[in-house]
Amino acid sequence: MFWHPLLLAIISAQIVALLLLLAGSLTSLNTALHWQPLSADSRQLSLEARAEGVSIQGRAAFWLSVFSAVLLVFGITNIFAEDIPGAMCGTGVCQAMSPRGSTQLLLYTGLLLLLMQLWHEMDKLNRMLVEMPLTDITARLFLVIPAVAVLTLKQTYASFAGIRPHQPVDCCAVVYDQFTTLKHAKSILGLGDAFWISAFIVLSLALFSLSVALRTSMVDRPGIRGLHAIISCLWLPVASLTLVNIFSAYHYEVLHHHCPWCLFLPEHRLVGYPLYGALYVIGMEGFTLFMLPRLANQDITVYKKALDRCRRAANRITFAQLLFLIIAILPAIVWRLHYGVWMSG
Amino acid sequence: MFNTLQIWAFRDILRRPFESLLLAVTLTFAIATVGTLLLFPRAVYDTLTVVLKATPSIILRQVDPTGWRPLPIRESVQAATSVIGVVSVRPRIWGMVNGPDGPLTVMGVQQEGLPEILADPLTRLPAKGQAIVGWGIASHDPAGTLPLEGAIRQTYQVIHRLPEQTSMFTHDLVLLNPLDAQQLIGLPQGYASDLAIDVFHEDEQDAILSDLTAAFPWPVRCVTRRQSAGIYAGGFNRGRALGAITMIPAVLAMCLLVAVNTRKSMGRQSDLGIMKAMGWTTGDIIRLHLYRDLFVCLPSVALGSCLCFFLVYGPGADGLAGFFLGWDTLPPRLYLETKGAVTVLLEVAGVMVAPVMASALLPALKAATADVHELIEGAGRR
Amino acid sequence: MMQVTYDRLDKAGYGLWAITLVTVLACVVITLLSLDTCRDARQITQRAIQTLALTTPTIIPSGRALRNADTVKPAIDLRHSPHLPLIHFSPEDLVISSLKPETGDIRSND
Amino acid sequence: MNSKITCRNLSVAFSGENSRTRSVLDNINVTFPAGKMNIITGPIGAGKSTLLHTMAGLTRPTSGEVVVNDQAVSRWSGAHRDQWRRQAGIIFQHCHLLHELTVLENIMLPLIPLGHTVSHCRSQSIAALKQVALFHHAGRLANSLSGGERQKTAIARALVTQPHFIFADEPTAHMDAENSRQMMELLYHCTGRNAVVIVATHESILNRLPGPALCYRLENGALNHLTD
Repeated sequence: MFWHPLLLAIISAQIVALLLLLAGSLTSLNTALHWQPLSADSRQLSLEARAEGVSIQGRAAFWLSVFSAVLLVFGITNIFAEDIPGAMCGTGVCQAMSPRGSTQLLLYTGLLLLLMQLWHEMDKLNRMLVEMPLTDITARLFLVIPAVAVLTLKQTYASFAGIRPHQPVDCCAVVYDQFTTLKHAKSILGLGDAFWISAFIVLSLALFSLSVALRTSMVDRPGIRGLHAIISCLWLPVASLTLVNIFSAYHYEVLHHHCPWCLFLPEHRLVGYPLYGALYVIGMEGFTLFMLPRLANQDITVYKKALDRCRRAANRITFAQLLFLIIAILPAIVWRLHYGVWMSG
Repeated sequence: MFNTLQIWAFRDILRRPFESLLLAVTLTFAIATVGTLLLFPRAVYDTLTVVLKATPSIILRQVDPTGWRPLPIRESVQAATSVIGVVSVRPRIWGMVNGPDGPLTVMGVQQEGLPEILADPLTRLPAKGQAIVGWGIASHDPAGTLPLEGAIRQTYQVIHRLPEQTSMFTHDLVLLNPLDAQQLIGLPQGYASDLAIDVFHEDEQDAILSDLTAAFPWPVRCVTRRQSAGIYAGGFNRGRALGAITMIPAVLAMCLLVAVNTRKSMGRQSDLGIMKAMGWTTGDIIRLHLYRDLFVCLPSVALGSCLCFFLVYGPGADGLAGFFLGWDTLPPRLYLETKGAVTVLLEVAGVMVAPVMASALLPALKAATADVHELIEGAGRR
Repeated sequence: MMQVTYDRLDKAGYGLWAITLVTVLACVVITLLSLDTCRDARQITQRAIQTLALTTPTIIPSGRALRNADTVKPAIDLRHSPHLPLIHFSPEDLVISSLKPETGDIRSND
Repeated sequence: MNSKITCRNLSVAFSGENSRTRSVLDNINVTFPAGKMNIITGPIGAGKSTLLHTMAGLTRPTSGEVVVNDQAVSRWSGAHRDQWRRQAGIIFQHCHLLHELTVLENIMLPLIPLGHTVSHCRSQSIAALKQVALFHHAGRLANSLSGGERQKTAIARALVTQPHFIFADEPTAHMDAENSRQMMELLYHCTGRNAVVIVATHESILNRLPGPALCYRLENGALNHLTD
């Protein structure tokens, strides 16, 4: 078992969040089953009162989950590596956890945040209006979350329990063993750097244009929202792959060091935080932008508020994308200006 | 600078000043204690991490089924230097012997020159029968002699002490002439305890191990600098985690006290009911209590952190190290590393401040979301 | 002429300034302590380590298993210290013992 | 705009001992207009305070709605209901002052969260205190006041924000005849600025009202309109 005070803080935050979610689940179940907004009978009024309590509990659980996720990333990237012989960054920590355990942990944490973010946005929208017209939908969504929270907590424990602190790891080997030949190192999924750079540029331009269009458009454009969702889904993996496989070389000043976690180290000016933070914002806001109007289309007032929120989401996506592009590409441009060639020739 | 709600929050504290003062004092000392317990090992660890960077890249030892074996110096140096990437190989003669008051680490000094920084106190290397000792080794004999017992029993003349600032590594060290050291430890002539190897590139430490192992005709075991650092870090952080776990009941008890206190003090809950009836929103009430708690917690956190910094990095460090590690003669020189200090602040925030703030806010939140009539009814019954 | 006040909000305002001052002073002390990071001691220690090829810090007394943590496996070596008594190792020894050899309480089994 | 407050099928029941529920208000339908004094009378324990509290948003009805200007405020979610209460001034039967605060601070209480400066809150509260002729006690702690003085303080506190809706529960119970008359005149003055004023009181005061009023009687959970 791996012991660290920060891990205690992560697990305790997750447990408190889960307890809050479980406490709210019963009311959410009742709300999902018996919600009748047109009635003013005692059961409905009692449900309305209790639904407000669930909203507060859910918000507390949301912020606790965000806090624990931030601590988890901070721990994996900057703290836990020092307790594991041979680990220099998050790759070593993930290697110590077993690749499957670490992937599942990150997936569950991401999924939990995604669902909670959507619930949080729906709840905010719901509370803006005096009648709380989205209460039954938010209650149904809320019922899904505790299951994912349980899985996340279980996986957090399982992943860290699997670490043998005295067993050395070799994180550089993990990074360099990904490819057997130089040709292999120069390609991603069998396709060359040129293809991925072109795809990144095209998708970035498309995402940027669509975000600006959604930001400035005064009318509802469901088609553009759908297209935006598709482009976001394509842009995120392409951006991650090009960042790790191509642009990171200019941050590390070493070719073919395809490590995502080293970007979070102080030696590389902690650029991983703004870079992956921007990816997180784009993912979350893109999901909100796509889902929110679909879930809030019952009532015209709430739909209008949802569209306002979508415009703000498009705005945030634009800024996050610009931040990502500046931080990811600037060192490459500086390198090119300084040395007159690209690193890969 | 302060808005009306903030001023009102402080006025609210003045309604029951002694309870707030008591909470502030308790919190200050609790944060100082918890912070010190977490920060001190962290500071020791950070200090070690920094100085360990100066240690040899690899330590190579000969092993057989019973454990370590002495290495023949000439053959092993030859074998190690034949590996590409090895920059320097230094055989070390060291071991543990009995001193007058307990075990000591004896080391044979072999190098020709000493760096300037050490040369000042050490005008010469120990000749036969002489010793240079670390700061923690007291010589009982007024003539400055040190009796040691290993393979032989011998008394040495103490000619110098190692600089006090280096105590972190040299506290219990006795430097002897290599021949004296070999005799005392029981190493045969021409044999060393192990090899200290430096490699060209830091990242090659791990990669070079297989080459090194293959270069020797007998089984060897290598420990890299990174592994050593990991061993210490693991120990310290496990210790800190255990410390944090043992603190949990204390923190919980404190949270309970704070919650009960908060409930009692503002939570004559009718006050909240009256405020809501007078047009205060739930947000206003939460903000009021957040300010109230901040005005008590913020100076407490600052003072508590200041106290724990004073104890760990400041003039209080001597006493603390004496208390924890019995470093009576060793004023430890602990270094502040930003990452370590930030981690401890986060841990203290996670373990102490957040639960205390939560326990103070939860009754307020509960009351703020409750039915106003029920809160005021409570006042009626009072 | 002293102004008559019917509330204690002015007093509360002064109180707020007082706690701000205390907090700022504490932060200043923390900053000052942080600036003094004993860099000279760090350098001289590093030189000593390099010169003498030292590997293990003395935070745990001689003769303890963890004093040379990297030599613990595969077995605690007694060949480097063949004439030492066998150490009875216990966690409380670690906690209460002194680095100072003359006060170090080392219990032996023989 | 002419404000009004309407109770629509309003019922309130409290859970009593042995898990039995006690019905206090039963299916009440009534509209209280602005610009007029509305007086609710009834025997002790008839539910006058409960009706006022339910309309003021201090308690939720068991069923039915309180509608203000066509909005069912009683069903609004917490944050919105908090905002609704800002439009209401409430005078409690038991005054409910904060005892460790001075009289002036008690009157400042509703002004603090509105974002005004301390000096603005202070001057507005002093003006309200002068209205109820209690300025000479401004610096005293609330717990050192007599019953009548406490009620005057509570009235000043309810009126300091000049609310559109005033709910007064036995506002003159501890006052002598002269002070009662003065305070009722003050409430009548509020109807002049088109506020909805609802006063729950004993029947004995009906003969001594300084002006016209709409009178209701609450008995056995039902509210009946008396003559104007």
